[in-house]
Amino acid sequence: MASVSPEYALLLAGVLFCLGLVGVIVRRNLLFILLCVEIMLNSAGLAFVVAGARWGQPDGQVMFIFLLTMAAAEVAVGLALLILHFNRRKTLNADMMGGG
Amino acid sequence: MSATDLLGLFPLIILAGASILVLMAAAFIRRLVVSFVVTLVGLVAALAFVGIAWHHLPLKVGALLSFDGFVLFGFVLILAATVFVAISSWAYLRGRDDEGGDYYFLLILSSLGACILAASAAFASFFLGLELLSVSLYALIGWRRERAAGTEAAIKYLILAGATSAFVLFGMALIYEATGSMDLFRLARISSADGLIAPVGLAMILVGIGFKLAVVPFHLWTPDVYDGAPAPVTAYIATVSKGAMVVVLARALGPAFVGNGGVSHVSTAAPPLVAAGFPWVFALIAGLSMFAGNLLALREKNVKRILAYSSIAHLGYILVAFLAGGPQALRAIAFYLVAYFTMTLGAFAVISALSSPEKDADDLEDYTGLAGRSPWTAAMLTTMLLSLAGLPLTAGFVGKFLILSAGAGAELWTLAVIIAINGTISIFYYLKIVSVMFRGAEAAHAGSTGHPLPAEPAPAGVPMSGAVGAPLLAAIAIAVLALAVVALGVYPAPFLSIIGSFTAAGG
Amino acid sequence: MMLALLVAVPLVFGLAGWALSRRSTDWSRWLTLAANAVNLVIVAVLWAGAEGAFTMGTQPPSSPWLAQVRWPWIPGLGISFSLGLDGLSLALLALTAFLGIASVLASWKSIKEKAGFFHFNLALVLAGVNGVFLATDLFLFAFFWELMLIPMYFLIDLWGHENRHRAAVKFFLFTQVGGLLMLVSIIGLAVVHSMASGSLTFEYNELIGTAMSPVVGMMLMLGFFVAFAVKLPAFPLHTWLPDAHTEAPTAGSVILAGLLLKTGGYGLIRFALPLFPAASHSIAPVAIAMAVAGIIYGGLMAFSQSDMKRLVAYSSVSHLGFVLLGIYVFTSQALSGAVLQMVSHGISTGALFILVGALQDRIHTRDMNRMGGLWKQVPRMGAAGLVLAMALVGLPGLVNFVAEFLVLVGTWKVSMAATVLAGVGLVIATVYALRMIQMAFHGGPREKWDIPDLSVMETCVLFVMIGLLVGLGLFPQPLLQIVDKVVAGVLAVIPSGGGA
Amino acid sequence: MLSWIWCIPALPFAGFLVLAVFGGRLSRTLTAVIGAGSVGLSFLAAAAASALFVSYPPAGSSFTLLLWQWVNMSGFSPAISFTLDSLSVVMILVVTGVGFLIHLYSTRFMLDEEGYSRFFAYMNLFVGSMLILVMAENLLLLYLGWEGVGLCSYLLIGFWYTDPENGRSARKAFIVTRIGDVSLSVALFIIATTLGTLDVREIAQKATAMWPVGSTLAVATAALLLGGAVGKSAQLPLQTWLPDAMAGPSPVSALIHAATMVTAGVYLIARTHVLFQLAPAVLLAVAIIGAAGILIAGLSATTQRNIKRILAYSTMSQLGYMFLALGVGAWSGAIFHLVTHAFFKSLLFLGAGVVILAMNHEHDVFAMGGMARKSPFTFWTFLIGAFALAAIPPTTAGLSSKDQILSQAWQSGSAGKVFWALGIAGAFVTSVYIFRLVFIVFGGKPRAAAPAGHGHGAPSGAGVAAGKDGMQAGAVMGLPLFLLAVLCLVGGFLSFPQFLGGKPILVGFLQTTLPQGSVAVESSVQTEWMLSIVAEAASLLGIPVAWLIVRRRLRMPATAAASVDNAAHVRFLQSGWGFDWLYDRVLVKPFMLLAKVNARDVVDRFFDGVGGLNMLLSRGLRWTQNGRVRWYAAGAAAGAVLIVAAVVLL
Repeated sequence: MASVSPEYALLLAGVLFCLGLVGVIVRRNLLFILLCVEIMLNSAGLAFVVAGARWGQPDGQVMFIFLLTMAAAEVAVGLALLILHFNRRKTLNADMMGGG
Repeated sequence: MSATDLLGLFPLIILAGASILVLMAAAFIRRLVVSFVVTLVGLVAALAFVGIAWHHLPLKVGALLSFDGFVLFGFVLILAATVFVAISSWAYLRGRDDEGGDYYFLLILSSLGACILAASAAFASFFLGLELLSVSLYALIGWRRERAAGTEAAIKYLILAGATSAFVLFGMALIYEATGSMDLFRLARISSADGLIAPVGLAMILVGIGFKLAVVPFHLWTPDVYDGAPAPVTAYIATVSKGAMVVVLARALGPAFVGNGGVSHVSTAAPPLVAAGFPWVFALIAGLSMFAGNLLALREKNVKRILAYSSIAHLGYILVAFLAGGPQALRAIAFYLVAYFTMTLGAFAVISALSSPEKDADDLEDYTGLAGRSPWTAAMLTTMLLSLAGLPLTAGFVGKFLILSAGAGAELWTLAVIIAINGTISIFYYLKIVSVMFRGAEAAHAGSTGHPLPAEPAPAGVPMSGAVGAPLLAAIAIAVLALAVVALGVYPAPFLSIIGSFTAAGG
Repeated sequence: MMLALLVAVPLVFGLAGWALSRRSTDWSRWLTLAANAVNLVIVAVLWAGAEGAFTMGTQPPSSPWLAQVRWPWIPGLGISFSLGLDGLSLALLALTAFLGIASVLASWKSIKEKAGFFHFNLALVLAGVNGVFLATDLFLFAFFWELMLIPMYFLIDLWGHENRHRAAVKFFLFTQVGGLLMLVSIIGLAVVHSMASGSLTFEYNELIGTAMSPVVGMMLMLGFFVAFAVKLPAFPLHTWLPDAHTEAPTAGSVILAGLLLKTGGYGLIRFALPLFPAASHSIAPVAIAMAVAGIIYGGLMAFSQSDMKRLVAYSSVSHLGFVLLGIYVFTSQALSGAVLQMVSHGISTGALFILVGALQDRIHTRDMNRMGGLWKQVPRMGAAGLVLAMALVGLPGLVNFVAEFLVLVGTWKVSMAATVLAGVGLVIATVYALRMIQMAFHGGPREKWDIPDLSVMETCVLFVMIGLLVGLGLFPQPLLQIVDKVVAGVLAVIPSGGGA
Repeated sequence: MLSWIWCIPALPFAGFLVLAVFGGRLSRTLTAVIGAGSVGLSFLAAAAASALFVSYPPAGSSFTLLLWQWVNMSGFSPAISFTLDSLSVVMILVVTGVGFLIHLYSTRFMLDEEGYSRFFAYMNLFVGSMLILVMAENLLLLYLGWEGVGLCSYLLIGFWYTDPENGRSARKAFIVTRIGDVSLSVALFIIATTLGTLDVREIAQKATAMWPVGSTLAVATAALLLGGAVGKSAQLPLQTWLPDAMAGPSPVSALIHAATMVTAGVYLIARTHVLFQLAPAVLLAVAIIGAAGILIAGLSATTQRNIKRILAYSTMSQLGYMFLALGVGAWSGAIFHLVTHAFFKSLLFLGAGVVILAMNHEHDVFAMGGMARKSPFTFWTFLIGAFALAAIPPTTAGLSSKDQILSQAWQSGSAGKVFWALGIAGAFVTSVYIFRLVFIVFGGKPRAAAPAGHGHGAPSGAGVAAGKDGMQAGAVMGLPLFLLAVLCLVGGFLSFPQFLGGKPILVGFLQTTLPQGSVAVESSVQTEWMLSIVAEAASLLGIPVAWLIVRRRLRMPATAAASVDNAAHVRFLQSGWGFDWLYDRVLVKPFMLLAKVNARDVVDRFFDGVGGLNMLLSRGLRWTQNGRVRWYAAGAAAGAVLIVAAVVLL
């Protein structure tokens, strides 16, 4: 069976990453922004897997595991904060946040 | 990996243990004091083990962690800073016994992360430390649930940290893909030979680093987060998280700039990374950070935000030394870190001493006539500010001098002049705070208005009234920091030699 | 050892006075006064020694220093706490101690709030100034140089007049940018030297004569030049001075005009010229142009002021133009004249500020449009004002004349145009000085003032200062003698400079 | 033997110090005693010194007293040292002698003025400085005295300081002379740098040795010295200050602006005659300036209304004679005229002072009249002064000195004839204006009743007294008038023209210091007779002319008189040929304008701009801190892109 050349996979990861990044920048809803961050992280994870595959090492996958747990933790805290925020502001519009 | 190598791990293990212990203790005795004491013990113990590890350098823990003098120096810095933050937090959190446990738990955890970051030798550990630090910071920043700014600051920090760490990870992946190595120290040897991907990866890693260091153009979050976070946590962000990252940077990429002829003339003989135009990137970042930070602060009325902006500029200064490369530069960086830690911690310690979770004393008006109300406090803050401004008799002066000499050594004349110009600009807003403090001070305290000079801690220094142990301890802490600032400024010779031994040992 | 004392005494006494001022603010006054008195004694002793050295020739011809102190400070960086005394330092140290006393006495009554802190700052400035005049380690010099600023800033910012905050910051920023550029140059010089010799040091005596390429030399020299030109102040960089002088309290103005400005001239003579002879020589035309411009422009500005303190401030710009001129024509007469001018200007302008301050304490304005005809009210003030105005004019018999004449004689050989233009400046000086006397003391009274004349203490202070002006005006030789060796030494290193 | 001459200037200085320090607390009598006494003693000392000097002439006919080294540097070492030679002997005698008489007069004249002690302090300071000036051995010390007298002149012109006008005149005097002083000081620079000395005697030797006649340096130096001289001596083009200087009290005008200070310029040129002889062109310029001054000032004098301004212009024109004399090389003649002029001009001023007091400080001549009857003594003394000024017998003072000048001019080459003619014309004009003054003031009856004294203080006792008779102004004021009148009558015999059987005592004495003069040969007796007759004729002719003018003017109805006064040429002459107008337009106004527009330092605007720029940048950057997380992310992303781009491209 013909394996996909790593370049393409890497390209896919890159595209995913950019999608996530664009999402973070353009989406207004904090929840979606959070999701986009997750997409970026996962694209990185994909890249690791690809790289690991290229060198035939497990490290890539190990990093991916790491990454997943970390992402989970991040999302957990993030959602908690979002709930706090929503309770106070009754909105998740990122641009409604103060500061500056 | 031998048994002795484990010595290096002990500080980390102890920290981890301490964090659990705090949580347990808090579960049974919901007293702030308890969690505080446990934390303090844990930190001190960790420090002690650093001392032990010092005699067995260099140490390695698998491929993940490696300890040399500079790392231990970073440990000491981080742990000491945490101690001071813990102390001022104690005074700050007074009356919030039921939350103390979690707070200190997170504090220790983030220090643990910082230490791992500093000691990391591989992508994995680097990433682990980074996230450990970040995640616990999210919670700490948003600590004051009752304040919208806190939560929002936390959210902003979380999103940006998440995104940037995604950058880091992707960059790592790229480098791994290109070189097949996850060794952190491999970064310094990246060259065009590794193809185009590797440098791009490094660039992406720099994004993450730049975010943590809050340098242009990754600095935008700084004022909001500094403002939203509780004063002690702000101090922590300003010092520990940046310090750890500087240590990593110096370890991982520093070697690339050794013998770097400087931006002035990029020689092909220079390390490949230099040839790849990274010096220009760093130079640009450094210069922009200095200008942006100082200019932004000019019109600012919020003290915490002013310090946020000034921290941007200070990191810019440090980058100049980093760019210079070589032992000279390492010494400069180390000393400036210490100076920066001391004066920043001191400044924030005063701020938190004047603040409470309900209301942080961050408005410039809050400081009007402080010299009259509580002279010693004003004296301390003045000392810190003058040191941040880099005036003589303080650590800041010597620090700036060292950085300039490092820069001059590498013939980074342009950056040196930029430092000089920015030093002048910064004077403006530091003096603004000082002037406000001394304005309208009642003549009652005439004789004893504060001034940057060795001022032994006195009960007069107790900023707030009422509380017992915590404020006193905080006051002592402040005084110690002030003393340190002055001592470093007046007679830095012995300390410089200490740093020398640190940076030299097992490097 | 004695040299270190010159710095330490004001520091210690000032601290003590500040600490004791909780009991009674008089403590701080007396102690600051005592500190300066002690310094004056020390200087006198050193001076006597110097005279001896000159007459007996006991001073080793090899070393230009009359006395030296050198203690290790930051050996890792080749920095040592090293002080050196020569004729130039001696003259200026004497001036410092003297003006210190004068300024304390002048503000004896006028400073009421935070007197302890005030005198502490005063003492600290003086310590810094002494340090600047003594330091022979460039790092130490920069250290003291910056150290002077902080207390001066407080003096202006806390005890100044209406716009004190702005003036204080302006003063600080101007001096700071110069100071930092100088710091960069100092480091650069040390680096260049260490590249050549392999040893990193900031010791003046070792750095002197460091060989460097013209470009590098010019760059480094400019760093120093800017710092000193700002402090002096030279023409385009002078604008901080009127504000600072005007807003500062009397003592502050005295110290500023009398001493801080002198550190600029001192720096040029001590560092800029000997360390970078070639570069200094090539920049001389610019400096001379700046000097002449300053002389005329300052005079013109002084004429157009109605604020008495501002007038005096701008007159300083004009008169320090002579210092700059005297330094950069590289002739022995001119250089000696420049040094003499520093001293004479210190005394005369200091006295003027004391007088104006006394006037302001009484009528609470510096606006000359509201004065007039005060002579009838306060003849002693009027007389003092008249003499000091004549000092501004450069009337023979006062030391200012000797100084300016020497500078101009020295300049004539180098640039006739500069000499003539400076002469025009003297005419302008007459114009504004007489205008000041006319508006303040002569003419009809514009408002009804009922004010006391100079108090006994003020009279004594001014009398002594004027006496000094006259005395030095008729017997300038001792002063010229003491700086003679320095002048010769400096000119010796200037390429084709010794046109004496 | 003469080593004590330092006390000649020291005495007045001592008087000044005492008066300056204790002035307020001393009684008027004591003040007067100190003020006049110090000068009197100084006069005695001077007299004694002169006597000694004449009877035992020191070697080289000059004596030098070195007090101490002022500045001692390589190539520049002026000393504080006095010198006594015939020139300075004559000068100190004039300064102290006339000075003492005027002090004496002032003790009464100023009796009712405020600041009595201040007045005498200034006067003593002046005499001291003037003595320094004339005794100085080197030019730097001379310069000290030079500036000192300038200061005193300023202080005394503005003595009545409450009137801003006086302040204006005083400042004008100081500043205008100061311009000359700068020129003088530049001359000093040249001498000091090229000849390496400021000692007059050494200058003479070295200059003759180093500078060929007419060499650039010599000419430049002489010209610059001349610049100083014209400033002090109120000659063209720096003469404008003298008429205004009359704002001072009359004794001041008499002492400073007639007898002594204004002659300092003449003295300076005589002192440095060697340099001028090396620069014939400049010497010619001196003569021309003098000749022009004679007529310009004289004509202005004929139209003035203010009695003191008339005398002021007269002084300028007489100084013109001295310059003419110097120009044609009649060195000693110039000094001789200086002496006699000191006699009669101070006499005239003091007399005018009495008149002014009598008129309660009225200065307008047309408001006066009939003074001859009111105070004969004043009239007679004043008349003698007038005769002396117009060089008409029986007075000898003006006669012999002016006669010498004119004859010297006649003999000095081709241009000499022209100068002589101008001098004659000047003589005519002189007698016209002075007798115009005499006729108006003393002739006829009192026109305006003396108006209530404006100016200073109540109508003064002295004034009232003088009103009845000058003599009753008390011996104190009368004696000086009398003595000066006597001097005017006999002063000429100091060196009476030889063809009249006189002896050139003074001139001969002076020639031990000053050169013989351009032409050594005394021309034939006939020529001498002819010349002096012509001169006398011119002077005498002036009297009737003046009489006619006055009669016509006084007969006129007021309107016509006014129209005459407003006639263009009259106003032109009254304004002193419009020099003030010119300088005001060319120098003063522009300066004022410049000062006005730039009152707020333009340079500072630049630095404000720098500050503003920073603030602007700050504002701009703060706009990026808008608190929007998406924006922040975008910023970071952009940064990332940039870095990657940099890495990829570089």
